[in-house]
Amino acid sequence: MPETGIREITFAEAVREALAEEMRRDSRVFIMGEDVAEAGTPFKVLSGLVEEFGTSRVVDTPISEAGFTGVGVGAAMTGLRPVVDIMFGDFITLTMDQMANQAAKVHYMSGGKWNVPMVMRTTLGAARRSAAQHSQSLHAWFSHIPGLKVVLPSTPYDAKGLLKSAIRDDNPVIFFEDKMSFKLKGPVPEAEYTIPLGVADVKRIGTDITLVGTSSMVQVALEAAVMLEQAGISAEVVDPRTTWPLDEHTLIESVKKTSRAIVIDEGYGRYGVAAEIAATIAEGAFHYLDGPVKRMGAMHVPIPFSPPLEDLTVPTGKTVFDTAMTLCGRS
Amino acid sequence: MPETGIREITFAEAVREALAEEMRRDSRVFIMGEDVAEAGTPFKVLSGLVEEFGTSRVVDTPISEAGFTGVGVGAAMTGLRPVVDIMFGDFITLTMDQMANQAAKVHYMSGGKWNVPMVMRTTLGAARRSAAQHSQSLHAWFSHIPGLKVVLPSTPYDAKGLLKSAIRDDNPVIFFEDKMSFKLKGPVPEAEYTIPLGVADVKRIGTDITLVGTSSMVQVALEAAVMLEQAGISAEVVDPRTTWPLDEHTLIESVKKTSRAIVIDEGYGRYGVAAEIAATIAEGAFHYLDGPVKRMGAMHVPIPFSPPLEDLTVPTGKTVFDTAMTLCGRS
Amino acid sequence: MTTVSDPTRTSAGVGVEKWLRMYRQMMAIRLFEENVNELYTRALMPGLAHLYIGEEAIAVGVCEALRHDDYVTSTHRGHGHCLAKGASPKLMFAELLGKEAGYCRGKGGSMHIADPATGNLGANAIVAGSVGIATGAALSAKTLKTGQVAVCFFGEGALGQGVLYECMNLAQLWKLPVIYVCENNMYTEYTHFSETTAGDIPSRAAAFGVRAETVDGQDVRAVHAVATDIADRARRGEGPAFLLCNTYRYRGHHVGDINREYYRSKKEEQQWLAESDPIKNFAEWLKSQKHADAGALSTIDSELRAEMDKAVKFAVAAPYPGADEVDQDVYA
Amino acid sequence: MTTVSDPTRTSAGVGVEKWLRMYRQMMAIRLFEENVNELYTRALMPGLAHLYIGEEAIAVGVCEALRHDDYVTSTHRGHGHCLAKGASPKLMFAELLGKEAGYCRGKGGSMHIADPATGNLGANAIVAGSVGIATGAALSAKTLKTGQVAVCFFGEGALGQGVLYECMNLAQLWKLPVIYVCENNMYTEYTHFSETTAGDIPSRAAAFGVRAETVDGQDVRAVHAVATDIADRARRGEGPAFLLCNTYRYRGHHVGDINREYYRSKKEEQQWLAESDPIKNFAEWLKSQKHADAGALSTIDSELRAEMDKAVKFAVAAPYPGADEVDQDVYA
Ligand SMILES: Cc1ncc(C[n+]2csc(CCOP(=O)(O)OP(=O)(O)O)c2C)c(N)n1
Ligand SMILES: Cc1ncc(C[n+]2csc(CCOP(=O)(O)OP(=O)(O)O)c2C)c(N)n1
Ligand SMILES: [Mg+2]
Ligand SMILES: [Mg+2]
Repeated sequence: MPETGIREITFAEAVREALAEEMRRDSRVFIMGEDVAEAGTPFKVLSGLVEEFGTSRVVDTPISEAGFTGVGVGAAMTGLRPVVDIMFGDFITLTMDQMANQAAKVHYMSGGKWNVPMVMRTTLGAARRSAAQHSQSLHAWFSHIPGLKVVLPSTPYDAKGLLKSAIRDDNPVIFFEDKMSFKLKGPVPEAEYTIPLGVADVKRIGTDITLVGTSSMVQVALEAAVMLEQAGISAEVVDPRTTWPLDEHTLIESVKKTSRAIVIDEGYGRYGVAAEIAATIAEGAFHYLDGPVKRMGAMHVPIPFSPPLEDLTVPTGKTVFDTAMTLCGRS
Repeated sequence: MPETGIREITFAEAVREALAEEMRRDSRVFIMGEDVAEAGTPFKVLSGLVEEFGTSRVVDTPISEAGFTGVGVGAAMTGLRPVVDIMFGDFITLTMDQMANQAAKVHYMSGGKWNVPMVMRTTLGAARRSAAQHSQSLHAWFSHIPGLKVVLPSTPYDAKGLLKSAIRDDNPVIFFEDKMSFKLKGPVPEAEYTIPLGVADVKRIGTDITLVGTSSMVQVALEAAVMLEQAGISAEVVDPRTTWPLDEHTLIESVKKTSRAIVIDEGYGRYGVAAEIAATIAEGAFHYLDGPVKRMGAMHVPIPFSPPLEDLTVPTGKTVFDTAMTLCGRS
Repeated sequence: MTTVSDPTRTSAGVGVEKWLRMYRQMMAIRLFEENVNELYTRALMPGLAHLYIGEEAIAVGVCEALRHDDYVTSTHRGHGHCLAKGASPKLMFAELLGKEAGYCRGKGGSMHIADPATGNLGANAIVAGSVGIATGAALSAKTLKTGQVAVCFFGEGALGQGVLYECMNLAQLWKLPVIYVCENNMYTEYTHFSETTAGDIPSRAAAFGVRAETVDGQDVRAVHAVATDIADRARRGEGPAFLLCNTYRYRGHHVGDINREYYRSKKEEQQWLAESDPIKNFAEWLKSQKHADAGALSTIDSELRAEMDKAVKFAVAAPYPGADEVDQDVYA
Repeated sequence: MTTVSDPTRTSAGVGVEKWLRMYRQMMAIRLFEENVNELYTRALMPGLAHLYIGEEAIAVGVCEALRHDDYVTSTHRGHGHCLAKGASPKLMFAELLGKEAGYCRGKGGSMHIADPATGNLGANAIVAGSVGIATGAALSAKTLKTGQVAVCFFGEGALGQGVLYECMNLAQLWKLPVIYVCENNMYTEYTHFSETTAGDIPSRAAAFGVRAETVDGQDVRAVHAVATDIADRARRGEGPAFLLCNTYRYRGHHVGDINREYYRSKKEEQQWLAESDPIKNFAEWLKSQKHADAGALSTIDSELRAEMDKAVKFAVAAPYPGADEVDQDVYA
C-alpha cells in the first residue's frame, strides 16, 4: 500500500500513467481498440496517449472484437506486446475463442515454445443505467481458464502497479477496470513501482470478520467495515487483486484469525468468482470457521435498466453490513 | 430412476430417440448444425434423423457457430423450437455473445414479452486424445449466466428424459453430452417420460460420505463408491443433473446425513461448477460437516494430447477413492 | 449484382395518403428525439440515448414498405425504427425513463425496446447483435410460410463484425426473406468509417450472392422504392437483400457527445443540415407536387407536438416498477 | 480485383534445383502421410489425423515462395504445411505419438504442431482459429520492419467463420503482409462446399479490397508462381492477398473416415486421382522438360522412404513425457 501524503490521482489517470510509462520504456508495447486514439475511449481513460505515441501505437480498430483480439495474440507471439482494449466487459463474449482457445493455450500446446505476452483491458460493473448488455462483470469466465491471468484492481495505486506488471508479464493477462471507479482518487507515488500479480492486499486490518472484496466491491467492503466498526465489530478487508494467480495463503490466514468470512464480488452470484474464493476459504480454514462463508454478488438476473431495480442487484455497504451482522450473531 | 429389467440402449440412442419423439410430437422442432444431416454428426448421434424428417428439419450449416446460434435465437423467438448442435463443447467460445448477451437476456430485457425456447446440444469431456481445443468441459460459463439453463445428463435414461424437457422448455437450455458416454448402455423405457429440470437424482444411497458427481463424473463417483464399499465406507452418489436450476435441497440434505462431501466435475477445477456446489453445501450444511467439502475437477492446465499426460488431468475412480479415504480419516 | 437505386422509380404507385403518412412518421421521430434530448438535458432520463435525428428517411422509407406483421430488429440508435414500425411514443418514453408502463416494464431502456405487437424483435446494444436474430426470424417466416419479411437495421459499424457475413451466407444459401439495412452515417462513435472499412461496402454483400443496393438515405422516396422492391422480392422467395443507405447523424453519438470537432467539422455538419435534411427536402417535394401545402404540414407538426407532450407527461408521471419486479421474467 | 492466375508465368525464374526440391517436398508429405495412416491402422497413433494427401502442391508451391523466417499458420490438416515450411519428420512423428521428443513435448499432437525455428506459429484445431494469429504476425512484421510475410492456410470451411472477414478488413486497412490461402478441397468434413458457401469465393476477399487470385491447386508450378507474386507484393508493403486453391483430399476427412459414398462418389475420387495427382503430373512435367529422368526421381523417393522409416522408428521408440510435465508450461 502507498504511503499517505503523496500525490492523489484518479483511477483513470493511474491507468493512463501506467500505459504511458510502459510505452516509453518498451517500444514494443502498443494499444489497439475501438475509439482508443483521438477519442481516448468513451471513458476518456486514454486521452492524450495518441498525442504522445502516434496512431501507430494507439491504434483505432473497426468494431471487430474477435478479429483484433486475434491479431493481438499473433502480434504478441511475434515480438510485440499488445494492450487490447475491449470497451465494455460485456463484449468479451465475442473474444472467448481468441482468449480461451488461442491465447490461453498457445504456450502449453507448443510445449512452451511460443509466448503470448498480451494484455486485454476491459471493464466491469453495473450501476450506470446501461442495461443488461453494458453492465456485466464477466471475469469469472476468464478466471476459469488455465493459461490466463486475471487482474481486478480496486484503487488507483493498485491499478497502476498491477497494469505495469501485467504488461511486463509474458502471459495473456486480462485487466478489468470498474467503470464506476474511474473517478476514484487515491495516492499514487510519482516514482516507478510495480505490484506483483498473485499477491493479495489487506486493505484494512480487523479481527472479527474477514470481508473479501474484489474490484468495485473493495470500496463497498470498506464502507461496510466503517459501519461495522460503529457496531463494535472489527472487520478485516482483503483484496485478492488477482483471481488468478490467487493468493490463497493471505485469504486463509485472515479467516483463520477472524473465523468469519464474506466474499463480495460484482459478478453474477451463481457460479461466480465468489464461489471459488469461498470454497477455498471453507476448505483452507475449515477448523477455524465459526459460521459458513457467505457469498455476495450481483443478483442472478440480467441487469435491469430501471434505476430502482438496478440498484437492487449489486451489493452495497448496507447489505454487506447486514450480512456481517447476521454472521456475527448480532441480528 | 428407471426400473430394471427394461430395454437397454446407449446414451447416443437415448439422445436420438428424445429428438425423434419431440420432432414427431411438435413440427416446430428442428435441428441445425454442422454435419448433422447425412453424416448424423461425427459422433453419429443423429444418424437416421434426416431420413425421417428431411433436410428442412435436420439442417446442415456452414462452419458458422456464432451465426447459426444467432439464427437459432431468432427462430426460437418467432415460432420455431430449434435444437442447435455445436459439435464440440470447445466451440461454444464462438457462441458466447449469442448465448449470454442475446438468448439469455431477450426474455428479461423485453419485460417478459419475447421467449427463446431453444436448446443447444454440445459435448464435454476429455480422454479422447483430442488435445486442448477438443477436450474441454466449459459448462461453468453458461451456468454463470442468468437466463440460461444447463443440463448435464449422466445416463441414457436421464439423457432422454432431460432432453425432452429441455426441448419443451420455453427458455434457452444448454445440453452437454459427455463424448465418452455415447456408448454407455442403460435401461430406458419405451413409454414416454420426461424428467423435470432442476431435480437432482440420488444415483446410489449411502451414509458415510456424499459424492456429488456431474455428467461424466457420475460414473467415476459410482466406481469410487464400489471401491469405498469394499473399504467399509458407504458412499451416497448424488447427481444434480442440472447446474441451473440447481437442486440445492437434495444436495444439502444428503450432506446433512453423511457429514462429508466431495464434488466431482470434469470442468477445469478452478472457478468451476464444483466451486459453486461446494460453496452451497458448505453453507447449507455447515453445522453438519465433519470436514471441508472437497472439490475435484480437471487439472488447471490445457488438456494435453499425450495419453499418459491426458489421463492425469481428469478425476478417476481411484483418485476419488483416495480423496474420500483421506476425508474419512482412513489414510 | 450491386446496384445503385434508380431515382425515377421512387414514386410509382404511392398515393398522397401514404406520402403524408411518411411525412408524419418522419416528423414524429424528429420530435420524439428532440424530447429525448430535452429529457436528458433536464436530467430526467437515466443512462444514455443515441439520437436518430437526420436519419429518419431510412426507418420510415423501409418500414412503410413492410407489412404490420413483418419483423424488424434495431440497434442502440433505435427509437426511429421502433416508431416507424408503429410503436407508441407514450410507452417508449415510459421505457426510456425506466417506468413500469414502458414497453419492457422499464427493464430494457432506450437500447432494448421490443414489442411483439409491431413485430419489433428488439433493439440491441451489441453492435451487429441482432443480425442472427433477424436472420432467424426470416427462417421462421420461410418455414412457417407466413409470408413475413425480417428487416435488420444496423449502422455501418456493424460491417466490422464477422457474424454479419456468417448470417448473409446462411440467408443466401437458404433464400431467407431478410433485408439487411446498413445505415452508413459515416461515423462509428468518434471514428470516420473510412478508417475502419476497407474495400467496397455493397460488394461485401454481393460477394455472398446477396442482392445489394445503394440508396440516398436522405431521400425517403428513394428508400421506400428500393425497400419495396427488395421486400417484395424476398417475400416471393427470391432471397435476402442488403440495402446501403448513405446518411448522417445530425447530433452526437449519444446525447452527451457535444464537442465533436476533434472527429468531424462544424462545416461538414452544417452542410448536411442545410442540404440534406430528409424532412425539409421531403416537405419541399410534397409542396412542389401539391400533395400538401405549408398549412397542412404544420397542422401535422402541431398534432405531433401535442402528442409528444402528452406522452412525455405520461411517462414522467408513471411509477417505477416495484422492487419485486427485479427477479421476475428471468425465465419464461 | 479477383483474377485467375496466368498459367504462362508458372516457370519464370525457377531453376532445376528448385523444381527438384519442390518434388522432394511434395513426395515427403505424401510419404509422411502414408506412414501416419499406417501408424493409425496399427493402432500406434492416439487420437485422429487428417491427411493432406492430394493437396501437396499447395503447401509446397506456397512455402517455396517464402523466406525461411516467414510465418505460417496451419490447420487440423496441417502436416503438409509444417513439412513444407521445413519441419523435421522425426520430431513431427514424435509429436503425433505424444512423445516428449516431439515438437511440443507431446502436448500438442497432430493438430497443434508449432515450431519457431521454421516460422510455424502453430496448427490450429479451431476452424479459422489462426486467421487472427497470422494477421497479427503480419502486423508485427510490418511494425518491426522485418520484411517478413505471414501465410495463413485454411480449408474452405473457414469461409463460414466471420473472423476471417474481420481480419481481412483489418489487413487491408493496415496493408499488412499477410496471405490467406484457401484450400478448397470441396468438402468440410462430410458436406460439399456448395451446400455451405453462397456466392463467389474470391469476391469475398476482393470486396474488402484484398487482392484475390484463383489457382489450380494441383499444379505446383502455378501455385508457386502466384504465391511468389503475392508474397513479393505483400513484402513491398502493397497489402494482403487471398489465394483460392482448388484441390481435393484423396482420403477421408480423418484417418477413420473410410466409407465415404454417402457424401461423395468413388467415381469422383477416382477421377481426381487419375487426372489431377499433383505429384504424378509434376513428375511427368519434370521428365518432359528433361529436368529429371525416372531414375533420378525414384532415387529421391527411396531416400525419402528411408528417412521416413527412420523417423517412425525414432518416434515409436521415444519415451512419453514424465508425469511432472503435465502442469509445466501452462504459464511462461
Ligand atoms: C460489440 C460492440 N462493440 C462495441 C460497442 C460500443 N459501441 C456502441 S455504438 C458504437 C458505434 C456504432 O457505430 P455504427 O454501427 O455506425 O452505428 P451508429 O452509432 O453510427 O448509428 C460502438 C462502437 C458495442 N455496443 N458493441
Ligand atoms: C470452430 C470449429 N467448428 C467445427 C470444427 C469441426 N471440424 C473440424 S475440421 C472441419 C471441417 C473443415 O473443413 P475445411 O475447412 O474445408 O478443411 P478440410 O478438412 O477440408 O481441410 C470441421 C467442421 C472445428 N474444428 N472448429
Ligand atoms: Mg455509424
Ligand atoms: Mg475442405
